[in-house]
Amino acid sequence: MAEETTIDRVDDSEEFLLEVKNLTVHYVLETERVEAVNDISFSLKKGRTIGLVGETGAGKTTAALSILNLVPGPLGVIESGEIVLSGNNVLKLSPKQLEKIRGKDVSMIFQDPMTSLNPVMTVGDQIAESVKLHEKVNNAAAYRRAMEMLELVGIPGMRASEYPHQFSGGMKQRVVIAIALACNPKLLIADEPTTALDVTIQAQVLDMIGQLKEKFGTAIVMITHDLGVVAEICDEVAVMYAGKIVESGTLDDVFNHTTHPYTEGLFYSIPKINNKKASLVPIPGLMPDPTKLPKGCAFAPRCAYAFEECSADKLSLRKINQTHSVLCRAYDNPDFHLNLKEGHNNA
Amino acid sequence: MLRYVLRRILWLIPVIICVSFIIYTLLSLAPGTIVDKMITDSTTQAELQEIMAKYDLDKPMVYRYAKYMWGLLQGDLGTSQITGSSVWQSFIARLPNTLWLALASLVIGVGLSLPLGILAAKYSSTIWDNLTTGFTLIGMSMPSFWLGLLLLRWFSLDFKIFPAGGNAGLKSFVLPAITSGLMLMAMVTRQTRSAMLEVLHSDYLRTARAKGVPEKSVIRVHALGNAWIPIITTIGNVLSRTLAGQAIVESVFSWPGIGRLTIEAVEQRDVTLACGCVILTSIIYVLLLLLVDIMYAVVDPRIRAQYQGTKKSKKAVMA
Amino acid sequence: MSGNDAATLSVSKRYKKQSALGEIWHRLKRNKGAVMGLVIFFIFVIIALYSSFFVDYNTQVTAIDPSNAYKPPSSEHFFGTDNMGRDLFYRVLYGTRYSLVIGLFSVGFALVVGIILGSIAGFYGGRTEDIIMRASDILASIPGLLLGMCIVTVLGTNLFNLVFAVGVHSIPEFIRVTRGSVLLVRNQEFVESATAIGYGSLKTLFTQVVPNGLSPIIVTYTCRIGSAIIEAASLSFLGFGVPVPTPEWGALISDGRNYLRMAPFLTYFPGIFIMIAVLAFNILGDGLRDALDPKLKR
Amino acid sequence: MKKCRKSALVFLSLAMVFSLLISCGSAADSPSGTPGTFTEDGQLVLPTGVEFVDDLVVISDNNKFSVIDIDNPASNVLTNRWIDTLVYDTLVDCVAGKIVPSLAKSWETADSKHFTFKLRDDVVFHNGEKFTAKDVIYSFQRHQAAKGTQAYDNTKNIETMNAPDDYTIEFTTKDVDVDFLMELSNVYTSILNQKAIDADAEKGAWVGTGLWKIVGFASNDYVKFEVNSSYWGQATPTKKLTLKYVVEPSTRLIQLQNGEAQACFQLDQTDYQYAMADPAFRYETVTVNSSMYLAFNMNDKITGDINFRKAVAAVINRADMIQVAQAGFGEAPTDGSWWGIQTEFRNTDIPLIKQDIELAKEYLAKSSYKGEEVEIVAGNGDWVKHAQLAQAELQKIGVKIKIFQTDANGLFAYAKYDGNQAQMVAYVGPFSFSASSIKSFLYPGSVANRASYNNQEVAKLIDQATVTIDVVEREKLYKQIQQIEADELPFIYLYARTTVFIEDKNVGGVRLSADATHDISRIYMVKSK
Repeated sequence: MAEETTIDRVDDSEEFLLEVKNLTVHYVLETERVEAVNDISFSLKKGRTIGLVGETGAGKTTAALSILNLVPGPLGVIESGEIVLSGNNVLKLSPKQLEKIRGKDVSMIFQDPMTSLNPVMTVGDQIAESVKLHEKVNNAAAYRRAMEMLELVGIPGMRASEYPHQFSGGMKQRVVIAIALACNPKLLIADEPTTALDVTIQAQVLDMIGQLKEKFGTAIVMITHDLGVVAEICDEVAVMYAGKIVESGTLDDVFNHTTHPYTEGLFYSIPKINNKKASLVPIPGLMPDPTKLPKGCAFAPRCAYAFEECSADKLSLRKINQTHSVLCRAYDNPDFHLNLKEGHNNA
Repeated sequence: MLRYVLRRILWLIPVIICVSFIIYTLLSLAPGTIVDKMITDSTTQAELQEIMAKYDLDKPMVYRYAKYMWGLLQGDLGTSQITGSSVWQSFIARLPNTLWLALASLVIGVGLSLPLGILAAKYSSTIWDNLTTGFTLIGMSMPSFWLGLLLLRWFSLDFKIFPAGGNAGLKSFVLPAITSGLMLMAMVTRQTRSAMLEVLHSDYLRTARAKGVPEKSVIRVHALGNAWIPIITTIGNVLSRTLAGQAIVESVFSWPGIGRLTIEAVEQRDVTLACGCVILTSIIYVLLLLLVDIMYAVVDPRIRAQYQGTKKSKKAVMA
Repeated sequence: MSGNDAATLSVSKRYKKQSALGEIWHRLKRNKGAVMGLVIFFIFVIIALYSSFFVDYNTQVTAIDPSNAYKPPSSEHFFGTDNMGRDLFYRVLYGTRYSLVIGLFSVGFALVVGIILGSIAGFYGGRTEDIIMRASDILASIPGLLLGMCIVTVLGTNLFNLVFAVGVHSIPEFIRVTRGSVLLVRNQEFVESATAIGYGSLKTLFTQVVPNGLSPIIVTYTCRIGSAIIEAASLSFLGFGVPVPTPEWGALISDGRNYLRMAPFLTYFPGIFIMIAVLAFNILGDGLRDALDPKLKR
Repeated sequence: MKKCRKSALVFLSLAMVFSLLISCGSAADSPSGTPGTFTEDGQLVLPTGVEFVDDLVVISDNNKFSVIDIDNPASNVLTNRWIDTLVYDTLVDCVAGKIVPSLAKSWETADSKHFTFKLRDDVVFHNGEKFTAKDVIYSFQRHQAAKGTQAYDNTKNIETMNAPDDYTIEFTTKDVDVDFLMELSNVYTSILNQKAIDADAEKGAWVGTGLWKIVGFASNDYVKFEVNSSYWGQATPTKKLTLKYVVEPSTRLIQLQNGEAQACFQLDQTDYQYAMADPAFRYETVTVNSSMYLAFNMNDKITGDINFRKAVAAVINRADMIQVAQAGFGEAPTDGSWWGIQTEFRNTDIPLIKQDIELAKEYLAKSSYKGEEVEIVAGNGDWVKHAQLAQAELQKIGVKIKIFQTDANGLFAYAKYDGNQAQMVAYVGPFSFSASSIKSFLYPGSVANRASYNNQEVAKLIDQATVTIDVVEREKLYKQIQQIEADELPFIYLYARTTVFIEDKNVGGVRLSADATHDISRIYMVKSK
């Protein structure tokens, strides 16, 4: 088990709030191993928002859960890597210490609001529970705090004594957000918060997350497969494919100077407002089977630019500039470029 | 909520009437009457007729039933034809024994099965889980009287730990409570396990953990809180079967309860006592099921909302 | 004995496409418990058949020979002998048929009555539904054992009355289950299409609605058999069961209980057989529940 | 066994009465003699220099006692007799067949029709009321009104009663009754208290003058007694007594061994051998005067045929029945008479039909039986076992038997005198010593006549016997009745059950009697060191 590291509160200097280094997480079943996350690294400063983008099954949720060390039970095993959250390696903390930071330093919003709330507890109690856990306050104060949080997310405070089944989907997601932000955490992990909502509610929720970000300076790890959401709210982007980060950088780097063929494929597969006639070019083939990942670049079989070296097992991250890096052998030869035009995607 | 409970209690009246009709006719049709066993060997036919007249046995069954029902409607359960004491008195005299035993088997049944079920769900598909499943299957299949005899043989005959019968203090509760509680325990453990399995995979537990709630209270508060509904349903069903099975346990352990009183009344053809006992047992039955329904509302807010009608939710919509 | 069971299966065969039945069998095979339950059930059927042809009722089952009473289990008498010197092994074997018959037929009787009343209640609804459901609630509120006792006291102690007494108590449950599944199936399109092409309401009910609602009923049937066997054994334990020489398992235990001290095996063996039989039906019921209604599974 | 002869007895008792008076007066301490035994006149000899246990628990037999009231027909149960002997007293007592004084100090009768009793003046009821002749009259009138009870049977013969003063009572019986004193000694003619009964109908009947007071009663469960400190007769060291009913026979010995009870009237027969082998216990056995019988329906086509009945008689194996039903605790008869083994005037020179398969086949061949199925009605418990054994034996000579098992109520309804649906009945006969009690079985129209036996000559003889004062003449009549009965064989006498009373080895003071009116009022237990 991790050696006992005391939680030291790092002051919020230019230091990174969250550093994920070489994180690898596999699900060990009886007959096979699902390699969900393979050696990903990214870091996030205080108040910044990073978007983890990728198709379903790319390992986004697993990565997010490992930040809270919540990878489910006996199957999920964090093979290697470090997750440093304001100075502490989350993976080495004891359960007691983990319980202290969850909800306080880092908290999480989940995808499906319909099942994320405890049906037999009032909404107010569920928020107050988090407050009582992390702050020495009596029940009344905690309950008042819960009503304040509800007002904050646009729900009348009086409804704190109602039960989840009396709220609509959008309202429920607001409650989940209220729970997550109850103790004003430094880092918020949002696992596809708007996927289950319809478009109008989606915009309200994103808008609210943006305001809260401004108000509390909360750093956000936004997990989504919707590039529109990324463009809307994220400062930095990391594109994941088959458990690896194939391209990461600032919003401008990835959107306007796309380097990785998979990212290009993603952009091709979303309709353009200003170019209605353009036909969509879906990426051929399917996501690789996580239990039998090919050697070298996992995207090679589907990549238009692939050549033999791509399948070689040695594959290292190439830094294009200070903030932009890509995992692709094609750039070994200097004048390689994608046929996607620069700056096509004005943010 | 009160309106619903009242309606269910009012529902008792047709139950009483129908149950009394069924049991009264059944017992009156049974061969042999109460008088046959009472008379001495040297009673003459004339004297026999006179005694029959005393118990209205010479009149048609319909007359006796009408007289009995007339008394019943005035809330008088009549007097036992044998002891002459009122049915209500003899029932109340024996009721505490049965209730205490039922309570003891409930404590054993539910008390032990909750932790067992939770552990089995938490460490599912481990040795513990298989053991529990095996134990519950056997517990469900074991006839209670056979178990009673075995316990009697081993624990009061061979090891002389527990008394062999009668209601003499706390120690004499143990064996009968285990006998009548085992079926309850087996069924409730199975249900707890399956309910908890379902709940453990639910998302709101993950939300709770993400809030930093310690694992212990994640299970106790959040998981169990939601698992209660199916558990209570099973307790309701099996409790009615356990109460019925009391008669058996009381016979094996010479326990002076209602079950035995009813059996003796039926054997002695004491129609008013038997009828009274069955009616009162059915009433306890119906009240028990009502209690289980009320427990639903206590445990599950969604059901509680149905009872409170639309008053509350209307206000919320307007706000 | 298992005629009734086969009848239920054949009913579903006629109305369900072959693949559906094959599919249920396929899923049932995968469930270890269900297979074990079926195997034990067939072993008991074989025992019952064997004992009715090869075990002579007069010489081996009821022949009284007080001289060799209370012999402990030995190679000669596998389960030992009872107070009248009769071989317990043959009596238990012979008793198998009674428990099977009681289990299958009493619940079978309740199944038939329950389906008829339940489907009528579910299908027609309104007044008839209320009456039927209220009546079944009343019947359900009388404790099973007491009702059984009264019935046997009136009709006298023989196998048929015991089957009836145990069966009566399971009727309310079948009514409820049938009504539930009929309500579920009733408003599905294919039922409307049946009435559209001119099926009378009764015809629709029994040709379309009921067969498709069969799975929960079959599950309830199998699970109730176990408790029916126990209830029958309890009744004969209290002296309200089968007449004296019949070696029904409950009666065997009831006789054996007086010899707990010197001949405990007289109580152990019949009890073990009851337990195994009930166990078989319980796990078979579970297996059937998983196989028939995946969404019902734990 | 001694018999109560009328005339010799009367003069003897008169002489004895005066000697007893002196001894009763000083009845405070117990007479000398071997401890635990009873003297001639029913006084218990207590062990000296020992401490006694205060609270004793006794387990009753298989009978349930649902009500305690002599005049309630529902209390015709054996267990109620034991409760009555504890709580009430009778005018006279019968110890070892001899009439001894009890509430009545002395009595005289010249013609067995007019009786005068001198009553004790120092007796008090449990509720503090003084005992006077008025109580005797009230009690007897209440008995005479209680149709269907033994009390009614014992007192219906009394024509007039009057009490010239508080301590004298005179009776005149309708016709000469030789057994009147015997009937008065029976516990059923106990003395109740009018004031108590008027005050509380249910519990009033519990008040008596006996050694024990009822302080608690739960129907079919237990009766709790406390010693009556102001008792007129010999006191007992035991303070509290509980009589309890244990449903499950197999648990009775376990309760004894666990110390939950100190004595038990009837263990499960199979447990006798263990109890006897256990050094902590002592047992007393008495062969009960009752007769386990098989009765034939005389009006039925098959069983009405004497040869069929003789065939059945020749097939019965009494040793097997005693072994299977009573685990060997029973006494087979040595003669062919059908009466209780200890009933007076038993005719012992009637030959017994022993088991002889060939003879049985001969009788069967002569009978009109052609292979039909014959039904035996049997009550639960021992009687069903008799039926099963009879079935097995009769199978050997080709008679097919069907057993209809039912509880007592069902049996009585099924095998009534008129409209007897049963072909054969397996049940038990009366317990009483007096020959007159046999009348209820052989007399046409009597309820207990399960054989629907209708023999006018026997009826005439019975009527004549009950009024013959001369003992020798009466004996001749009763023996003649037995001979006719043996020839026609409506009943077959199987065996007499032997009751085994198990008690802790330190317990004593229990008086067992053949007619099962056991008396545990003097029960005591020495504290073991």
